[in-house]
Amino acid sequence: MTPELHSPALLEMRGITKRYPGVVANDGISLQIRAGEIHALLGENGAGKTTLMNVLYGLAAPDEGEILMEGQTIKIASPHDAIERGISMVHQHFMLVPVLSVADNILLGDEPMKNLVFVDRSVASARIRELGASFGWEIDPDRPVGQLSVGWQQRVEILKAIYRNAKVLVLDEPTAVLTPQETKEIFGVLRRLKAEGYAIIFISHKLYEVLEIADTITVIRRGKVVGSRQPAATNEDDLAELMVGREVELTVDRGESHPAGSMLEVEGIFVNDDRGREVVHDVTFEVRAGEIFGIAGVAGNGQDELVGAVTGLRRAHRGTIRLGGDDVTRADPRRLHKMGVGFVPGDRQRFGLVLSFPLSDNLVLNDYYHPPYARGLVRDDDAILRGAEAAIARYDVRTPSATVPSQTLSGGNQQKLIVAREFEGDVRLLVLDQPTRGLDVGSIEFIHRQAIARRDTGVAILLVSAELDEVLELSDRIGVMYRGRIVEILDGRSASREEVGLLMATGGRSSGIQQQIVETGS
Amino acid sequence: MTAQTRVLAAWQRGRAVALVPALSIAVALLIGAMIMILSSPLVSGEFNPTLPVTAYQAMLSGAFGSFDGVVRTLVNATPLVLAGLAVGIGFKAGLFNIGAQGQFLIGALTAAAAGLALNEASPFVAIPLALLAGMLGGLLWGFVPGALKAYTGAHEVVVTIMLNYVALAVLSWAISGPLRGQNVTFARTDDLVAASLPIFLGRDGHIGLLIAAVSVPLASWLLYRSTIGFEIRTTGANPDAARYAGMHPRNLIIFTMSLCGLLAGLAGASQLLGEVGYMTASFSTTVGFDAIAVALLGRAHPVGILFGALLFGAMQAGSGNMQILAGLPVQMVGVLQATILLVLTAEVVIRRIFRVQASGPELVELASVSASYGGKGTG
Amino acid sequence: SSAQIDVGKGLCRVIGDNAAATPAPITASGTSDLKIGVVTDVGTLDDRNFNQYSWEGATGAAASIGAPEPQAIVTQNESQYAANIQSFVDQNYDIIVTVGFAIGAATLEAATANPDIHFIGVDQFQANDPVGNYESLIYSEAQAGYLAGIIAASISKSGEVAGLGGANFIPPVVNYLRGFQNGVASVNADATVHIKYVTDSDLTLAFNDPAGGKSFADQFLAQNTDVDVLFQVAGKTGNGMLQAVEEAGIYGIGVDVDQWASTPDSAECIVTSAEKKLTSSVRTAIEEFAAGTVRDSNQFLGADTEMIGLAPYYQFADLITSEIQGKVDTAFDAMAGGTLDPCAPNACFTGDPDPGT
Amino acid sequence: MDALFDIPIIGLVVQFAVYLFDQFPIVAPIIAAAAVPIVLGALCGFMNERSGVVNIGIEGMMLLAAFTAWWTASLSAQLIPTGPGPLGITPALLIGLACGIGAACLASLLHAWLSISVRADQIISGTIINIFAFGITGYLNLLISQQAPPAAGQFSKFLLPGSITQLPVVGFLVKSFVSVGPIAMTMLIGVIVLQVLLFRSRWGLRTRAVGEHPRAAETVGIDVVRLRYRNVILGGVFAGLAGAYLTIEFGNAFQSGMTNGRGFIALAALIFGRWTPIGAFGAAFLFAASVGLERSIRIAPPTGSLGELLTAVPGQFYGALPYLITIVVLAGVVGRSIPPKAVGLPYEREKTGG
Ligand SMILES: Nc1ncnc2c1ncn2[C@@H]1O[C@H](COP(=O)(O)OP(=O)(O)OP(=O)(O)O)[C@@H](O)[C@H]1O
Ligand SMILES: Nc1ncnc2c1ncn2[C@@H]1O[C@H](COP(=O)(O)OP(=O)(O)OP(=O)(O)O)[C@@H](O)[C@H]1O
Ligand SMILES: [Mg+2]
Ligand SMILES: [Mg+2]
Repeated sequence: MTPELHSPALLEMRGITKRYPGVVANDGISLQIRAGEIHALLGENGAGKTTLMNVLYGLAAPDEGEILMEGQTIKIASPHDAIERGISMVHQHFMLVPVLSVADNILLGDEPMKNLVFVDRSVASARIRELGASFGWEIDPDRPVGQLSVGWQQRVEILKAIYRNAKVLVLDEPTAVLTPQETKEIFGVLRRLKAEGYAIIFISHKLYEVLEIADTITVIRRGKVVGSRQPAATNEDDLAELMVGREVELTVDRGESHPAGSMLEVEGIFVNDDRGREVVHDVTFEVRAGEIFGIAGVAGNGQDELVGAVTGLRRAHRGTIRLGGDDVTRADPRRLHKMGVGFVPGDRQRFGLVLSFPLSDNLVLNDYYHPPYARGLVRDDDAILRGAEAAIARYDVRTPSATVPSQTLSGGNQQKLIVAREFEGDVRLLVLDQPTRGLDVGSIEFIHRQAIARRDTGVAILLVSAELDEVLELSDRIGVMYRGRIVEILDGRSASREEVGLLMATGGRSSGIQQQIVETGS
Repeated sequence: MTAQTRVLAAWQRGRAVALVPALSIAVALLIGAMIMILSSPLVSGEFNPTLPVTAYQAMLSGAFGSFDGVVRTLVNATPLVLAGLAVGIGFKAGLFNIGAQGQFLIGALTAAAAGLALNEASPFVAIPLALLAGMLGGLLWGFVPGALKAYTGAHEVVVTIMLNYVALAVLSWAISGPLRGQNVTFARTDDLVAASLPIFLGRDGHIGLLIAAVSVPLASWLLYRSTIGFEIRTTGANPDAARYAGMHPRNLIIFTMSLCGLLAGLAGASQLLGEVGYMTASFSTTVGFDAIAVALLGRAHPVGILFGALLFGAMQAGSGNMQILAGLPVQMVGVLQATILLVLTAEVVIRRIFRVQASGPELVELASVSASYGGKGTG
Repeated sequence: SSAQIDVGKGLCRVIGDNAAATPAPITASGTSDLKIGVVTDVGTLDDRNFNQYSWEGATGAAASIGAPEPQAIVTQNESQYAANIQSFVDQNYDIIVTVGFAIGAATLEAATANPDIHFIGVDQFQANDPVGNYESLIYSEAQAGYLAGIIAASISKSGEVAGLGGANFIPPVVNYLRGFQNGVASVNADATVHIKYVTDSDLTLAFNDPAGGKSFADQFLAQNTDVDVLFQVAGKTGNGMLQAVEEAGIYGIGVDVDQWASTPDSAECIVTSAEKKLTSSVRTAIEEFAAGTVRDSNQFLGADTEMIGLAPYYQFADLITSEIQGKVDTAFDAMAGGTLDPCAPNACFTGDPDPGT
Repeated sequence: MDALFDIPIIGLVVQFAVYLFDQFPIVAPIIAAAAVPIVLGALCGFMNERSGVVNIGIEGMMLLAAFTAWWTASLSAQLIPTGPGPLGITPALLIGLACGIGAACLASLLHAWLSISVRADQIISGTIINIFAFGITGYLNLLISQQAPPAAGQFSKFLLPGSITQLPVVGFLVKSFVSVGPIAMTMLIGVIVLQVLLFRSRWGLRTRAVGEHPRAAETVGIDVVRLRYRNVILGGVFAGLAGAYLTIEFGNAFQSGMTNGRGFIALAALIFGRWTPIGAFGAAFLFAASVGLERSIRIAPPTGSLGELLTAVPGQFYGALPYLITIVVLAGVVGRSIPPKAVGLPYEREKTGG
């Protein structure tokens, strides 16, 4: 399995340095990848992994250093050059054009032509179907990508990378949005590609994944390589310490919960998505004060719409939602906020922040209109600033000041900013939608601790996450969502990964054959 | 902090803000000078390298050379400030109000209508009511595209362009029909007597000037100190976040467009009541379009808009002298305005030429303008 | 006679070796230090209309009295009238010509405030006590239109003619067209006269949109296929109408000035133009003032002073028979003598928008 | 039929339908001719905005082209006096056309530089072009009017035998779209070709990708900056054609400010037509047809009770009609037009998505 350690490197990066204003994102990084090797990169948020890959892919010009392929120095000034050299990349954020079809997304940039002008879609579609089939994926090349679930979008990304006959395949956090089952499936694909002689660079924050799939693990901290490990010779704690530079508690101790009366009652609600299709059907559950109720599910199974209904961004067209006994089915976000609902949205940059506004304004985004931040129609800038400075200190938001635009913050700090805003005050219910998506272990630890602390003060917490581990770690009870329904509610302490994973993937506990029936039956 | 360091700090801040615009205007005037010199054979039949000197001197003396000239500059700037705010505040909410022109006309019309109805009344009644009527007229003309955008998604750019033309029709209908004067030889109203704005400064400094002057700090206050302004800016920068934060982007869009209309309507009312004194069916103006340039020149900030309006107002005030003394066609003013805007826009180039450091992330101010034209629309 | 051009109805004719009468070069009759300024109406100086011809009158006068070259300020919107006049006052100008009826109020005000300056208002009228230093020029467009109507009725084969105007609320436009209608009726009581206006509201469309004018006339001619003479009163918009006339191969009649000369691109079809002698009236007013003549404050300019009339016929000279010319001359004399009212039976501008016919 | 006319309300509707049916074939070619510059302007906007660059400078680009085409054609007609060939083509007109297109492309280059390289606000950039074009063409036109060259003439229509243009039912279509001048033909071809290319060609695919998600396009090796530059400058060709159409095909003279808002109407048509060539074409035609209807009611109002009703309405209402129709259709039928996602956003290569 393991490739010859002394076989010559297919790709080598030597002394790569990349500086951004105020940050040295890569500081003399060197890396060697052999054909038939899966090389994992590990590092905290902002460690410089993506930057390094962007340098390799021609998206960022390095300030120093060189790249060699098969021993030859090569120049990569643009993605075009990289593709020419046989380097393909699955990016950390989807690089798919939602309005274009699967086929168009895949062949974009490398279009088969007929009559010199027209894109030959029939040839491409056939090839895509064939390629998909070889991985066991049934792909409809004509579907607009925007209509696919994230899991399928990720598969399209992988097909897109492979379609170009690459030699080097870079995958930047490809599993962040996948279910365990999907991750397994992707790992199968990677192993096959490895066997076919691809050199694969794999980036992930999930230590056990890295340990499972990688042949070599390189850890980067603050732009520098701090160590390299063989999976056999290391473990999660070791890797985490290497990444963060200190000991990390990988699982926060959730302690005992002491649930009281019911806080949120959701009763038989039905919700439509933006296009008017009903995607939440007859969902019923309750969240008690002082407990964390987790909703597990593959992204795109109606969680967004469910959260929308609970937080007032959407209307449930049937059913009722009660908060502390009051009917809030038709309440708007303002009213809910007043009633003590805090909400950490799944898409933090779209909903949670106004990126061009200073931190201070973002911290009062939903409290700007009442004392102490405003008197009548007049904002009290001093109070806002004082409040902001206090919150920044309390939640350890790393920023030069409270007045810089929030777009200058790192992702983890942006999330802490939102947490600082939503967790404060007289909160009775917290809705946490994907609260740690894309964050590193340190930030995750911080946010998990805060959530448990709030639970212990008697707040009801509704946690929605595609991250199965997160749900398992934190929840007192777990509802599994599948195709718009909560198919089962389990006890958080006794549920197993496999059990929940299977429910997420199939909506049932039975084997694959029945799964087929469920799928075709709906 | 001692007084001295405070003055120094203020000077440095002022320098940081004003240096690049000042350099830009200088460069633009140089470019304009080149155009004048190159075209001088067409102006005077011979090559005349001193034409720009004559022209700029004439312009300056017209705009600032006398007390009356200065007042004229201020009077010209008055409707530009108000209409500029009507465009600029729209920008802040992510709305591109090309309709200031129509709102201006309707505001002038409704002010005229009210003024005529109150011609016998005391000025203390007539003036406020006529101004109010102008604001309400403009408000209506802003409300319509706002409401259509909020509830049907109709793009405000299209609707406001169309409403500009509709305004002309309404104006002509009203003036040649119900509002036509008694003893007039063509389609115009009678003179507005009671509602005409008193002159308090020089030859033609009417009190509309004060209204414009007050509107700048008011707009600043509204945008940056009030909670509504915060909502407006949030809606403009990120409508999804606004909804999330419990604001009501639809209502805000309607509110902001109405407010913009109100301001442009007030501009029309003030110009009509303060400068013209009667309304004609052909009441012609370019204020609404100049306002777009002024708002962009001022980066959609009220204080910037004030300066932009003063610049345009001064150029207008000086343009008469430029035509008389340099014999240059009036269109040269447009060429100069475009050049100034161009050089200010390409300020990176100016910074590079003169090695001036950027003072901070100030471009953020406008970032949402053209963005909101496109995919970032509100739902 | 000149060759016909085989386009549309085939009524247009090759221009041949006709040449517009080149005005004699003006020789100065002395020197003068009068400073002359022109404040135009909203628009441009090259509008081939009021602004331009008033301006040319001023330059002509300056040349003939030996005064310095006049200057013009082009008004860009209505609120600037007073300020623009003031600019000349501030520069100590002696004669200020203001153009257009809309600037009348501002002119009157400035004249009252500056008794030492002589004001000449083109197309203006002082209803109340006239001011001594303000001479307003009022033209009888209806008379010119009447003459054009006589020609139109006489040369039309179908008996269906049209007068297209820019906007129906602008007095001179309506006066021209109603005079035209009456002129047609005086020759052929059974003739059909269409009077249509491009717009009721938008002055840009009315006078400044040649492409729109061409579209409008195209459509008019498509929907009224029998019309074979078209008289247009619509500034630059009218220039577009003349192009439509040319494509339709019918007779066109120009307005204000000799459009055969001013819009040479359509000259093949222009039989004549209903002229209002802006240039010479402005020039005369200035020359008379320079000579010290005191004139009435309201100058009514019409057939009696030969300030209206028809332009030459050029290649169509033989189309206008002596019989037709006789009718024209008779009407001209009658109007000069005050015995013929061009505004009857159809009234001229009354203040209300003209609905057309 | 007359019996139908007398039914209350429905009778009026029937009369109106008959009126439209009568007049439309007569007016259609004129509507088509009036729509040409609007469609061409919209195609300019299309090229820009589909690749992510807002263009509100269409008006100015058209005006520049109108002036330049007319002026250079006139100047070269004096140098190369030749009789017109087929379609009225002369070397002078071709030179004029080329220069007009060149001028619009230069303006587009400025727009591209400001929007793409300087990353200025794209609305400012368009505004600059509008103000500048209005100023400089008015300025030069006035200065040269003292020694104005005679016009160079104009392109003429492709003349078909009357038996074809007089065909019942389709004759007016032929007259509207086939029996037209060379620039008008280009318009129709442009619409069809661009519509097909947008959805079927490599260029179209890449353009859409760049307008929606430039970073994704870049990651598959597409040079976003180059594609945007190319499209914006090519867009100038259409603005150039639109301007030249006004001065050397539809008409033969230039007047200051003569585009009279057609560039803005074109922008509206583009948005209205949901950023597709066919949609913009439809929107421009709807607009031109509304103008045609307005004029028709002025020129040849219907008779009977409908006519009485229509003439009772103040004329200004008809003046506003085309604009009102646009608003009503946009708000009532079309609703939200979804722009290309990245339109208006300057693209920075080395920017990570947070
Ligand atoms: N275009 C840029 N401009 C300025 N700074 C940048 C830019 N791109 C990256 N950085 C900075 O470089 C550093 C490395 O970022 P990078 O995205 O490579 O981190 P990463 O290891 O991929 O983190 P994550 O796990 O969050 O994906 C960060 O501090 C980041 O803020
Ligand atoms: N685009 C940017 N513009 C300006 N400053 C930036 C930018 N990106 C990052 N920074 C600065 O770099 C600092 C480090 O950001 P970075 O993304 O490296 O943090 P990080 O290590 O990823 O943190 P986290 O783990 O919370 O994501 C930020 O606090 C910010 O001040
Ligand atoms: Mg980060
Ligand atoms: Mg990364």
